[in-house]
Amino acid sequence: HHLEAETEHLLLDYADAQHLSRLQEREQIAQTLHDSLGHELTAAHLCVKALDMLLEKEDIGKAKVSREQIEQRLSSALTQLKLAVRQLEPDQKQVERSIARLFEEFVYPVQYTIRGDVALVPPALQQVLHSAIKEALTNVAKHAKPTKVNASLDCNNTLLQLVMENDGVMEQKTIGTGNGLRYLRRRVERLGGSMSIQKGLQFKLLITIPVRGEMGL
Amino acid sequence: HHLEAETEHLLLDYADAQHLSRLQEREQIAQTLHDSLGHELTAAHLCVKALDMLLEKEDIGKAKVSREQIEQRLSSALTQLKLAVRQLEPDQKQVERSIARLFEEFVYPVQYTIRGDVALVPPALQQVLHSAIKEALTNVAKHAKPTKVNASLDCNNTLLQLVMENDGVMEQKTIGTGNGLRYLRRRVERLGGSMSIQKGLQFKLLITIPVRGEMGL
Amino acid sequence: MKILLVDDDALVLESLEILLSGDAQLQIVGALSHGGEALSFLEHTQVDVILLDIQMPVMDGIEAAQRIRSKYPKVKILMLTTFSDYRTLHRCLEAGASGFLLKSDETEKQIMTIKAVYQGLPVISEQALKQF
Ligand SMILES: Nc1ncnc2c1ncn2[C@@H]1O[C@H](COP(=O)(O)OP(=O)(O)OP(=O)(O)O)[C@@H](O)[C@H]1O
Ligand SMILES: Nc1ncnc2c1ncn2[C@@H]1O[C@H](COP(=O)(O)OP(=O)(O)OP(=O)(O)O)[C@@H](O)[C@H]1O
Ligand SMILES: [K+]
Ligand SMILES: [Mg+2]
Ligand SMILES: [Mg+2]
Ligand SMILES: [Mg+2]
Repeated sequence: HHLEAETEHLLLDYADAQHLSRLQEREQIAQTLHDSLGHELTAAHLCVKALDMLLEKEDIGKAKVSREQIEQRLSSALTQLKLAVRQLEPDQKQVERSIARLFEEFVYPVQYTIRGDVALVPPALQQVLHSAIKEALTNVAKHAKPTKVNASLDCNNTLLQLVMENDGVMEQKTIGTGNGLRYLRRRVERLGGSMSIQKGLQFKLLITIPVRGEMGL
Repeated sequence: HHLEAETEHLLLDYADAQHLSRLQEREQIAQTLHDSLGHELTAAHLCVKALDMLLEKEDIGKAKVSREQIEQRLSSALTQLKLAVRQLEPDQKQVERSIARLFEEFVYPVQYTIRGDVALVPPALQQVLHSAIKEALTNVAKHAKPTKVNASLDCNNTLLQLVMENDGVMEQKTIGTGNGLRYLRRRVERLGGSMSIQKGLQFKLLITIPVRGEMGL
Repeated sequence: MKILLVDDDALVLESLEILLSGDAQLQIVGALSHGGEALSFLEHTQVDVILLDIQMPVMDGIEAAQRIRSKYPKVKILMLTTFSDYRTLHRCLEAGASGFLLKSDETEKQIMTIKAVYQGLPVISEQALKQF
């Protein structure tokens, strides 16, 4: 249970890191917005105020030049806003792609299917899902010489289910010394889910987590 | 070195969690920007185009009204951008407050001083600093029955220094079984810093990390 | 009083020049596009207050402020900002600026700030800093 302490320790730290990372990301975006959009808008705004003087003097020629400049700045500001928003919005498919990539870049070929829309799963579940797949694949590489690896992921309104299976289980001298699965189980259970393992000629990992929030109602 | 593996494992997972948290934060900000700022800017842009017609017709009276409207839209857009940026920026005092709170909410009274401006320290250092204080305080609670706990934090242009000291060190059967300090040392050294520990009647932890980037030049 | 404008955006320069010249007491003696030009300009022309943009190529506002402060300690420096973050503002004050001029502020308010700084009045309080 010394290990338990160590893990607990890191898990706490984990939450802090997530929080601080958010703060840092926000700070960076703020900087970009300030520098690009803020600059264009401020210039346009100053020019609109100066235009007032020109109209007072009925200097139509200069007023036209000034208006033209304002239009250009606003076009540019709009383009930059669009860009900023697009950059900020995570691509809907990003989560699914990053999961697909885990399977595709694995050292052994993985036969996988993804049903439902992973992007609609609440963020906390996406995080655990990602960790679960990484752990499971790392385990396959460490503890098996597989001829087949199967993975199936189902996301629907109420349930998230991950099944991963492989053959070629290697014999081991030491058993139960690892922590990956124990640590994973703890995270799954914190979200009200369950995890089961079957070990024989095949190794099978099954994770089920209820979906609440944005997706389930 | 089994523990090493466990820690390494969690550290990797850690990075994933940080990344995903960032993605989630961005999505929310994007929505806000799109809705509030986008609307004002588009309206101002349309109005600037209409102003072109008025200037062509040399209708100074209507041109003045139109210009006034553009100015209002741009002021409002700037205010909204400013708000967005300010919301994104971590509150200057937030870091210092969260550190002060660690000390103040500790089970034993802590005599602490903070010199310099923690908010000016680069984010990566802030993260480690926060973890370091948490670990040090947890250790005091676990391994000592202190009559005094002193902490001093110094931030200047070149160096970040944390000193924490307590008396009441308890005798221990097992020694060197913990990982908190080892894990902390690793993070400190990754940032080019150093950590030293003195154990006798008093327990003293000293962490020094060089400050680069925005603050030092 | 003699005012020098420094900003790499020509539109900002032109607009500020039009707006600030509206006040009879302010005389715009130059409109330049970076810190290096400002330093050369100061060698031959007397200036009371410099309005200095922060982000500029060649020599940015922070560096320019430091150099002007050490070489021409009597010249007052106001940094021109969009709305800046805490760290930037802190660096500007450290570099020797007396305060800030928000580019988006009302012209009257900008003119008041310039006059105040010219008279040596404090224009940046802790309170004002918190408002950014
Ligand atoms: N895909 C698999 N194929 C065969 N055996 C597995 C597989 N996954 C896990 N095991 C067995 O289950 C044990 C526990 O796995 P766990 O992930 O908890 O620990 P570990 O991988 O040994 O170490 P750690 O994950 O802490 O680095 C392994 O030691 C191994 O015996
Ligand atoms: N403030 C302290 N007062 C007295 N002894 C301490 C103090 N901090 C650390 N120690 C001693 O140093 C050892 C190592 O500390 P470390 O934080 O690395 O491990 P731990 O606290 O025992 O376990 P872990 O942090 O992994 O949960 C402790 O076991 C304890 O003997
Ligand atoms: K600026
Ligand atoms: Mg494992
Ligand atoms: Mg400890
Ligand atoms: Mg500029």
